[in-house]
Amino acid sequence: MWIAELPSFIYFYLGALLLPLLRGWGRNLVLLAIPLVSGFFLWQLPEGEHWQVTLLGFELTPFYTDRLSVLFGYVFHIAAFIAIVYALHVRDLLQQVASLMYAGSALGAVFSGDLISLFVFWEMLAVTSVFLVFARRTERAYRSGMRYLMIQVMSGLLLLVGVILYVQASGSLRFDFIGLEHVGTAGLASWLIFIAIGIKCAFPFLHTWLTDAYPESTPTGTIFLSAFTTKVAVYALARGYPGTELLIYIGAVMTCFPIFYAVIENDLRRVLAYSLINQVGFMVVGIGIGTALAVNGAVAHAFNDVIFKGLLFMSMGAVLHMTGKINGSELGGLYKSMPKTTILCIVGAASISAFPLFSGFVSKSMVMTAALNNGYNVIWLMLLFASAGVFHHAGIKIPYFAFFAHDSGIRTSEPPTNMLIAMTIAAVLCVAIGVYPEMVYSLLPHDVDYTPYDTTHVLAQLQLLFFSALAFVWLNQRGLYPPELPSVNLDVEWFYRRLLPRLFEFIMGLFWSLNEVLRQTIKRFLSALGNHIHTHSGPQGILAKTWPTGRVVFWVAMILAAFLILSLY
Amino acid sequence: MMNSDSPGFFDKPANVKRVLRVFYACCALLLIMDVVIHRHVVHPWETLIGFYPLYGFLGCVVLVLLAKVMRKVLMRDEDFYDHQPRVVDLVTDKKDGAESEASDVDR
Amino acid sequence: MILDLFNYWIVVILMMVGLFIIVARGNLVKKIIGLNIFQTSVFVFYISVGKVQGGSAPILSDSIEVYSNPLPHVLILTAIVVGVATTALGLALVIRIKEAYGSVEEDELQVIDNQ
Amino acid sequence: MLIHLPILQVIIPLLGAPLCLMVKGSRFVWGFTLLVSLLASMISVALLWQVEANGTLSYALGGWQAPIGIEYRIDILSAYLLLIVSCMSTIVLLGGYRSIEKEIPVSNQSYFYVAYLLCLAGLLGIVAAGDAFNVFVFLEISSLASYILIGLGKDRRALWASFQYLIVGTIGATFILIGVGYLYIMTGTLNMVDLAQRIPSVSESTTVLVAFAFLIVGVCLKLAMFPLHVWLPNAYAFAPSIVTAFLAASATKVAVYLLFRFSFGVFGIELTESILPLHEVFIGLGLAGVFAASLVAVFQQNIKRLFAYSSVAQIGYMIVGYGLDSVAGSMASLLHLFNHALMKASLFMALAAVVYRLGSVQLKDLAGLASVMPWTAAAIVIGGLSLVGVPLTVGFVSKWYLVLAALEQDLWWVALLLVVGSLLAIVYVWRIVEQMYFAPSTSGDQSDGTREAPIGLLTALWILVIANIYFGIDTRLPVGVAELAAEHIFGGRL
Repeated sequence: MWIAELPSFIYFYLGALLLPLLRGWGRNLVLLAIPLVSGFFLWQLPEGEHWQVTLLGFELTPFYTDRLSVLFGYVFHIAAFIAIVYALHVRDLLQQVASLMYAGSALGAVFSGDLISLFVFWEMLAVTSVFLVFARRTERAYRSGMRYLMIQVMSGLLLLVGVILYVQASGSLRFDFIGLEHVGTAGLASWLIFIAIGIKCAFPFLHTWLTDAYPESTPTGTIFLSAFTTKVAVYALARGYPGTELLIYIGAVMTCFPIFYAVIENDLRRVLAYSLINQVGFMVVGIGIGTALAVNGAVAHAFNDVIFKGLLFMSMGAVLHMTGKINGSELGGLYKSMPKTTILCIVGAASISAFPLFSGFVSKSMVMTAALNNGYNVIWLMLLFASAGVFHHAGIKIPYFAFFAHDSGIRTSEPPTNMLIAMTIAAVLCVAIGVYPEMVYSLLPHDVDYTPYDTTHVLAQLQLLFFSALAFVWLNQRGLYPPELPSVNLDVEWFYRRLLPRLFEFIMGLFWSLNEVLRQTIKRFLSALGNHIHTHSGPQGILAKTWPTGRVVFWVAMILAAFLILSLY
Repeated sequence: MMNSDSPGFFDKPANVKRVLRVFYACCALLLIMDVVIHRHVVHPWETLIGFYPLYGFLGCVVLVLLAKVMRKVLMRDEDFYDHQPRVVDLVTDKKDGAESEASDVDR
Repeated sequence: MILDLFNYWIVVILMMVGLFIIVARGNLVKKIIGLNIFQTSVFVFYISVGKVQGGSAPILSDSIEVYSNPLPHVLILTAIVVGVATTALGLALVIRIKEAYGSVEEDELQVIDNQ
Repeated sequence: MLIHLPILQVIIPLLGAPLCLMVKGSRFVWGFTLLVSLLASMISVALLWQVEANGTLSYALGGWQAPIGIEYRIDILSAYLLLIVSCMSTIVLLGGYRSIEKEIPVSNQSYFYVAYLLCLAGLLGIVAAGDAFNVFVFLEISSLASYILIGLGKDRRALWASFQYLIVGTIGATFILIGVGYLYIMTGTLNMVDLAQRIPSVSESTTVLVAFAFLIVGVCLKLAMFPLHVWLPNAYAFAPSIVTAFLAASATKVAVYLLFRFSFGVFGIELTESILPLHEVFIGLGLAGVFAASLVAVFQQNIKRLFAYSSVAQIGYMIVGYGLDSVAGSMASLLHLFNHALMKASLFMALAAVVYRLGSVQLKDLAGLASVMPWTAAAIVIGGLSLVGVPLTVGFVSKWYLVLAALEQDLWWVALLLVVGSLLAIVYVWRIVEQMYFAPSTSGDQSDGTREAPIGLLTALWILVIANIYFGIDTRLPVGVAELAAEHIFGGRL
């Protein structure tokens, strides 16, 4: 295997190993070079299996490329590069190493040709990304990170069990179409894998790790986080479960419910986290429909989403970096001191809202058209509603409350040049893809026979967007728009952040009041057990002390006797 | 670069009004185009004049109003999750709580 | 009947005596003596096994028909050498222990070590 | 020349031993010993290669054919063990020079190397011999040499540990001698292949069962199976560091070999299985060993003693594999034998480095070690991970196969306990890691001149550490050979 055929994750992992040895410019150079070099080699590489190893008797294919995975490979390289540029001013080894490892793990996951490699990178994704949350180095971020890690590891465990059962039932390690139609063990396995992917994909009720942890990460860490985990899950769905009808409904719910939360959420990065779920919903719907057009649309949307969602997170990160504030209630009027950031943010907002000539439009419309063509009318209406809603919260609310609205009195300046450069790259890509959609279309897994720019589409989309903007203006002028308030909005996480502890507390309280004796007994028992172990195994315990020779020999004789008796009778 | 102390473009109500007027004009134009331009449709509703504008407008109004209702149910203090009685206090013997090894499950 | 197997009885008695000394006596030298007795019992066992009733020493001669089995005797020569080596080494260790601890009584060693 | 390899394997270290006395200068003696050990390991590689290619080798000593003459018999199992023992000895010696120089007085160094080579010769002899009595003789040669080696420890408790080991070890060896005697009475032969053929015809006899009992108990004493392990912790803890590394990697392994050889090879599977609850007993004792010894290890303050107890626990795993009484179990056990040799050798070598610099192996003295001896500390971490059985280390591979073997027989509770037992290893390994990486250095500043271990020691140490990882990933060699050996011993094709 020549160096150009190394799996992409190797470059990232090696780079992460190299970082601690370097300082200053050297480190930045390595950081920048890795996605470029790795991306270049990926671009040069033909499709197929590039690396096979045998581990514990399993034939593993940790590096397998085809059109689907290569597309994700490209966008991950782009995202990694942009995010690295954005984070270039950061002098935190922990974040730098974690982000490289994280990006590498995402690449490893999408290039896994077999389920075991997929599992390994699945867990690596969880373990490496959590450090980007911890890196905020606040108590709040730490707790959030722990919750995030627990849920992610749970996803990994489900995947592991699913994979083991699936491999046992099907006899193949290959990561290929799985579907939910199996029966028996394979059926259970396919469901377990489905749920594992669903957790990472932020399915409804399984989504709270995302809205919980992403906004708690560092300004730069969130950029990495937003790019990889959910997209890896989308990739896994696109490979394992295309055409699964259930996904259409799940996806439709995912597009709709987060926008309600986004409207009333105060933390602007959390607003973006909710809109991330909403965007992933479009992809999930596309995969669920499963036709060539729909899957193309889903995958293309994933590609675009990485870039424009990254751009939005970057602009909010810049605001947080410069002002130290991120709540809509505390911001406003920043367009005066951060005009460039404002414009870049608006480009991102236009992209996510799917304005014609911006990247969101060329991919989202594919999914919508596919839903319509296949007769999913209700779903189509939900998606349409969600599109309007996206514009509402991500397209208008984010720029409006951060940069316009009432003047908060904050006076700051533009963010560091590297941040601006990163945002500019992303913005240019957003516009470029919007103008020349063939750039992305040529990469898609299925052949593309779709033109986004016809009058019908453009007009319909513009009408939808302008009139939802009109709704915003109208509501705002009438004072009906909910003001930004410092608050926490209850979500499913309430179950494990409030109900579960409270329940536990209640039960423990019951124990406390009703049966102190029981607790004392348990306590006494535990300490007795501890003492017991200690007396026997502790340094002065019978098991650990040096025995006199005589006793040793005596027991030898006894054991011989026991042995003789056992063997004779 | 704008001087940060001078009033910004949007600080003048006249400017805001002007922007809004342009915006309203755009909306009207788009609505008229619906009549003018012939379009191919898949779903019967799409033929209705003003379907997209109406759907976009109503959708958003409903979205915001529903969200406001939701807020009544869901909104809590910002530090809602931060102030919980630590379970450790309940698990441990309050008399010698400091020495207990019970784990803080809430963490 | 019992007397027929008296060599085995001797072996068993010697073995028990040896083991008992090792178990019951704290003095390291006595332990080595016990070990020796224990090993000797095995030597006796081997030698008596090799003896054929009425057999002569296994030296080739025309006049002799029955020979004792020489192999166990040869084996046990080796075992004796091993035993001697063990004894010597054991005693050497006892001397060193005496120098280091000032005692060859096991319970005293135990006390010194646990201090 | 090639056909004489089986005898050369044993005779070279045996003859090399007295020659050590003639070499002057500690560096030269060391070099000579290393050379001899290196020769032995080269021969063992050649032997393994030959056996894999041509099947079992038989060598008639002095031209007297078996079963009359003494036979040296190298089958795949023996070749595997020869490779482990000789290679471990070479690597340990390679890194051991500075440590030996520091821990053994100059006047005793020649004698040390004599004893070392004798011990090596004895261990190789046990494995190579095809004759039950020769096994006893070589066992005593290696044992006597190891009493000497242990007694050379600086701590005076080494003397007492050595003495205890001498008493117990001699009793164990004598038990084996008795067992061999009984077998000779019943079959009239000492050759193990011959024994295996003749025993089935007399297997009804009580004498054979008694022989079995004596042999197994004797061997279990030597391999420090759980209730018979008492001699081991002190012997390992107070012996010179290099000796501990060598013995931990080889002596108990050879005893495990004997257990397999006698019970499956000589007595045969049918007889061994017919002796009633034996296998349940071994599984039980093995698990008891895992738990009892691990628990003790958790509380130990002396790290050498801690790892000695961990050795007892790891031997428990091998005993469980043996007790499973199947090809898969035996294979896991034999695989663990190799892997455990790797991990314990690396851990004890690392401790040798620690002793060399700090002069102490008390847990509290390790505080902040990672900052002064990063390479050594990292080696301990990797060795410890291997001990725990973290994937991508050798420890994982053998435990994986062991669990599989247990599951194969639906003994899921055994599998579960094996895994839980590994968790205990996490506890005691973590205590060390915590102390090395997170505890503040006790010496205040690092002005006391403590620094990284000498380069020779580090080289050998890291060869072992890398082997720990390499064989954890590329498992073909050990798994392949262990599988062959297990099938060989279990198929009764001696």
